[in-house]
Amino acid sequence: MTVTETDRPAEIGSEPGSETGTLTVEVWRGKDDGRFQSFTVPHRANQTVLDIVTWIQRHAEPALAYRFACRVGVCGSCAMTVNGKPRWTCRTHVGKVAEDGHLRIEPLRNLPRLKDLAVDMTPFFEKWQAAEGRFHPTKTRHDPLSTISPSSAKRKAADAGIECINCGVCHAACDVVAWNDDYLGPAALNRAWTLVNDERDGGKRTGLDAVSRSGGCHSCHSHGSCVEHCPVGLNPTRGIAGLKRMSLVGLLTGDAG
Amino acid sequence: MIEVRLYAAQRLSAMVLAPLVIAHLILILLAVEGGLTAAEILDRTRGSVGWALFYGVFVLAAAIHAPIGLRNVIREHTSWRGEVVDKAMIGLGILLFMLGGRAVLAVVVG
Amino acid sequence: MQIETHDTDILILGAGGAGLFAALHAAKANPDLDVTVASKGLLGKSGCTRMVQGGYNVALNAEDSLERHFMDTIVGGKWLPRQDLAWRLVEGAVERIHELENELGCYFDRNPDGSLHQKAFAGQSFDRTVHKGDLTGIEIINRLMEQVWARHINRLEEHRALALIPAADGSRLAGVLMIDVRTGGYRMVRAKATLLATGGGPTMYLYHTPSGDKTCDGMAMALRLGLGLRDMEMVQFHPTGLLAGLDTRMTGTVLEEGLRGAGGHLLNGEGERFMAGYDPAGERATRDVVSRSIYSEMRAGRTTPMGGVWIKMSHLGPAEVAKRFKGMVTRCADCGFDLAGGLVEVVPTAHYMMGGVEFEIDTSTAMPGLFAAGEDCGGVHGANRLGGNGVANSTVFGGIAGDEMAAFVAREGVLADPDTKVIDEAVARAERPFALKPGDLGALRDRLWRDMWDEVGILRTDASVRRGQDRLSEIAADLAVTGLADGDRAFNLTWHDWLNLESQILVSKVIAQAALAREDSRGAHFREDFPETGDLDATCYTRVTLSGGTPDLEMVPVDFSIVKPGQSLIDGHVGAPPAPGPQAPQAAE
Amino acid sequence: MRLRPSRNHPGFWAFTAHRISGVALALFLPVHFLLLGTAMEGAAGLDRALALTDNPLVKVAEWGLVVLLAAHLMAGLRVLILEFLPWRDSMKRLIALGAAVAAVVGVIFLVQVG
Ligand SMILES: Cc1cc2nc3c(=O)[nH]c(=O)nc-3n(C[C@H](O)[C@H](O)[C@H](O)COP(=O)(O)OP(=O)(O)OC[C@H]3O[C@@H](n4cnc5c(N)ncnc54)[C@H](O)[C@@H]3O)c2cc1C
Ligand code: HEM
Ligand code: SF4
Ligand code: F3S
Ligand code: FES
Repeated sequence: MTVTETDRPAEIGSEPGSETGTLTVEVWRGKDDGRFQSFTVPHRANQTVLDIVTWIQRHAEPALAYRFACRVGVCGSCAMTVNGKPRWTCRTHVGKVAEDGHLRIEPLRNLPRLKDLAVDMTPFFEKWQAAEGRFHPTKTRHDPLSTISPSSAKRKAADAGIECINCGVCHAACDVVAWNDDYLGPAALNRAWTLVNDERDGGKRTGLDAVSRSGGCHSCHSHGSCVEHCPVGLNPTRGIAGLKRMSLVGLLTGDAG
Repeated sequence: MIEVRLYAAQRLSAMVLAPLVIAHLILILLAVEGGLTAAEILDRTRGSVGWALFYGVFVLAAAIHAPIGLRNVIREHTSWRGEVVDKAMIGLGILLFMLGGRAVLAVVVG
Repeated sequence: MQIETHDTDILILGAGGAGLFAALHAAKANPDLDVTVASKGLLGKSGCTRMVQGGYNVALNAEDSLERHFMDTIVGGKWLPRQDLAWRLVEGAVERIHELENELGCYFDRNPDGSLHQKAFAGQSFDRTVHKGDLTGIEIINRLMEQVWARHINRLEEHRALALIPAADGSRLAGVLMIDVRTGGYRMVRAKATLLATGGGPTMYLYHTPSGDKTCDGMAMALRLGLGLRDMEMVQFHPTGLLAGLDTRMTGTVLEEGLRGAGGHLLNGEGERFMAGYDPAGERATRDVVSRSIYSEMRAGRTTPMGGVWIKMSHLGPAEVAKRFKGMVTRCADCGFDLAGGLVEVVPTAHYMMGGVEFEIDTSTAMPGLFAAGEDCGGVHGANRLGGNGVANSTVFGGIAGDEMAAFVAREGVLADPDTKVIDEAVARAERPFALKPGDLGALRDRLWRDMWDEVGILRTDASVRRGQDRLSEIAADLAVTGLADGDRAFNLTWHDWLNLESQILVSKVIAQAALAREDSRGAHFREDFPETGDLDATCYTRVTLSGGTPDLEMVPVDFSIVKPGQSLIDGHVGAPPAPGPQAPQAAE
Repeated sequence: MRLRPSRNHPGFWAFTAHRISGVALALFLPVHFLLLGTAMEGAAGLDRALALTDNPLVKVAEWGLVVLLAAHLMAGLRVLILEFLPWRDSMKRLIALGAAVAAVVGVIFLVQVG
């Protein structure tokens, strides 16, 4: 270490960040019977939509309700509807979504609203469970770990769908979720698909039954809005198609039904 | 599981319909030239076992395929749910099959 | 004030790796128990376990050993760890990984032969880090969350613990007073056993990595209850946090170490590579060295426009960088930066608190009925935490806590009458801002962030820490007269910001006090006026308790219960500190 | 009404076309069968029914049905391919292809009829 100064350090990080005009931001306030409230927010080069919402809470409307945690796109807490599309806001650069300097921010669709921009995600996770979205062990901690080739087709299929951050964006984008209360939705079915491809899982039969009930995989009409909007690039459509195929095979071979 | 069965029936009927519809479309495009006459149609179909089979299968597949499709549409866009829809759709299937069967008989047998 | 009440057998505060493991273990140990998990955010979606990138340290390979993992932990922790805890960690990690894979369904990455892949991570003598790509935390926490949802475990999501409430007779913990964030109402939950697992989090620094819900509430509550915190001067800084500018949430979040490992360059504001001037290993020097070097450049004024340094990857070929570091490149692109082809501004960023509540190997604390696990606790890592030992710590001790609490409830579990005086005080504290004249909370937070960063940060001196202490007192005084504009308590984040600041200021004071007392440099703690590490054999740890509102400090000798400095449990070089010089590319965290 | 932005992508267009055409076809089908059924009464009966198609309005409707049938077919094939063949990322091209085929069928029909 060569530095020995003990003076009060120079002011660090005081650069204000380049400001490039303002944005007009309409934000949903209240619950179902709410209204839009309009704010003028300084526009800076590196802002994300979450930064805009945070600015409003810190500088204009202290009681504004919204949710976030990780700030980097791994927790899936911060999803909102931005100019009509569901998005993760912490990773959505304003420049990508603002239309003529205008943003309209609403809570996520297809989930009960709590207040302002926060929704209740309970139904989302209940459906995750209803799709048997959990591992069914066949071994215990005292058994050796399973040997699984990383290049097997099943492992690859499971890998392709596993990095879901359960943000609910696909759930909000899917119109079948809106039309059919029973529909489990793309995220839950996507999880079920990773499980039927998990060679270690002991719940394949229950899993396949769970997604074959009314509101299961057969309710999906391949709109593809889930794939279109999933922020981490997962493809629930593909997994759901796989489940449909598997259920059919099950029916034809008399395995299920 | 009813949903799997309906799904299977719908997709299988669609697979049957696909080539038939392609043939049907080609036929339409060739036949409509300068307008349709009954004689043209009936000349082709009367007494033909092949066309009887073609249209017979077509009708059967459509009578299975369309009601299952409509069931989804009704359940998703109306507040009509449950057994009523199912019964209505079975009714529709039977109706389609009977009307279609009569049409096939008409053009094949006369 | 209306307070809803609720009784449960086991109450768990925090829904990260520690909290969720505890819940599953308790429910398994005795399925009849009523288990409740309360967390400030959503279950499994809040906290840092979710954010784990690098992975999970565990000695699985036949050529690796518990002894080796243990020695790496002790040496890395500069002989400050409590050795029995460190041993329990490395031992428990083996069982926990089997549990995660076999019982909970984590699907970690594998070698071509089908066995678990273990990668290299800085400061370790063996490649032992189990991972799932570079999003290991998502895999761990999602699987835990699914299992918790599947069981009859009560969820109090978006419930903020406000105070640990002792029994009226002071004999034990009675329960926890919380705020239901969604309604803004108070809830008193009585429990026979309570786990503190709120995950610490050095978010009082200008630049920091943890999730926004972590504000040292657990440590603050423990202090107020009278418990001791140890090793609080040990705050780990990650060298490369993203610098995205004023009012950006993404500022401070981690750009992975693999970037430097792969050959990335750090440039100061004048465009010069500077690391070689500080350490022969250059950009590949250890975390603490790189953090201090960057900070020195910044302090000398050789900064980028926003006040950091540049990281440059383009010389490795933009296409190659974009392929190899896809996640990082898209993350930067999302806030407008070109990591693959351009320059990105970075700063060191506060990452992890090695210190925390003093706890025992069975996770019990000095207060009967209160248990603690995870990042809230101190003693496992000593002066430095190895990358990959953090999530091992929270899952190993979280699980132990679940087992131990179930046993405790069976043995001596009773619902005690809470001390209403403490409840009243806590409510009064939380209500205070509504009675005050509205003020600029943001300005206070900025002052806290900056003063901790400048005075009690990466480089410390006696004078700077004292200045920091003065400023902390001023900030605390100013907060005490700063009110809130809005009386609406439901989902009022600004109210919680106020409460967060209160916790952060209190814990900051403890950090400052401990930093002042430790007159040597080791691990994460660097004193410019005491740049050498003191006599290892006489190693003491700091213990801070709260008496009458001001922190009280004690230096407690470390008990070298397993190995003494200079000794090793293993033969050869592995017991020695990592040699200086170029290191293998460091894995991401 | 403005198209909801989250629906503005080829997959949803394909679905919409598929659904509208499916319902229209299902409604038309009984009519079609009834019409053909008139052949029971001999060619004259069918001719009488076919005479309806001289009506320009009916002509337009007829044209529409043929296009819908082609569109439904193509959209249906998309679904079948998506569900039963290995996944391909060229699905959007398939949608465009389907739309093109339906359009071509429509044009041919117009030319032929005209
Ligand atoms: C970006 C990043 C990367 C990391 N990478 C690694 C890695 O690769 N390997 C590794 O080993 N470690 C890593 N760590 C460290 C590791 O994530 C943590 O040490 C560990 O996950 C902490 O677990 P925990 O259960 O103690 O706390 P957390 O997982 O942080 O959970 C804390 C919980 O407490 C809740 N809470 C907070 N305050 C309150 C309150 N007042 N009332 C109620 N609930 C409250 C939170 O909402 C949350 O649910 C990383 C950390 C970060 C930030
Ligand atoms: C006489 C011909 C046909 C009629 C009357 C008809 C009718 C319908 C109806 C009403 C639906 C429901 C629409 C919806 O769910 O959106 C439907 C769906 C469907 N049709 Fe057809 N159809 C016909 C021909 C075909 C053909 C030839 C194919 C094959 C390629 C096909 C494939 C499908 C498929 C796959 C669906 C399911 C869509 C889904 O659920 O996502 N149909 N059909
Ligand atoms: S599938 Fe994608 S969009 Fe859906 S919840 Fe998971 S991460 Fe979010
Ligand atoms: S958007 Fe919905 S309809 Fe199916 S393909 Fe995705 S789940
Ligand atoms: S805040 Fe975690 S995903 Fe956006």
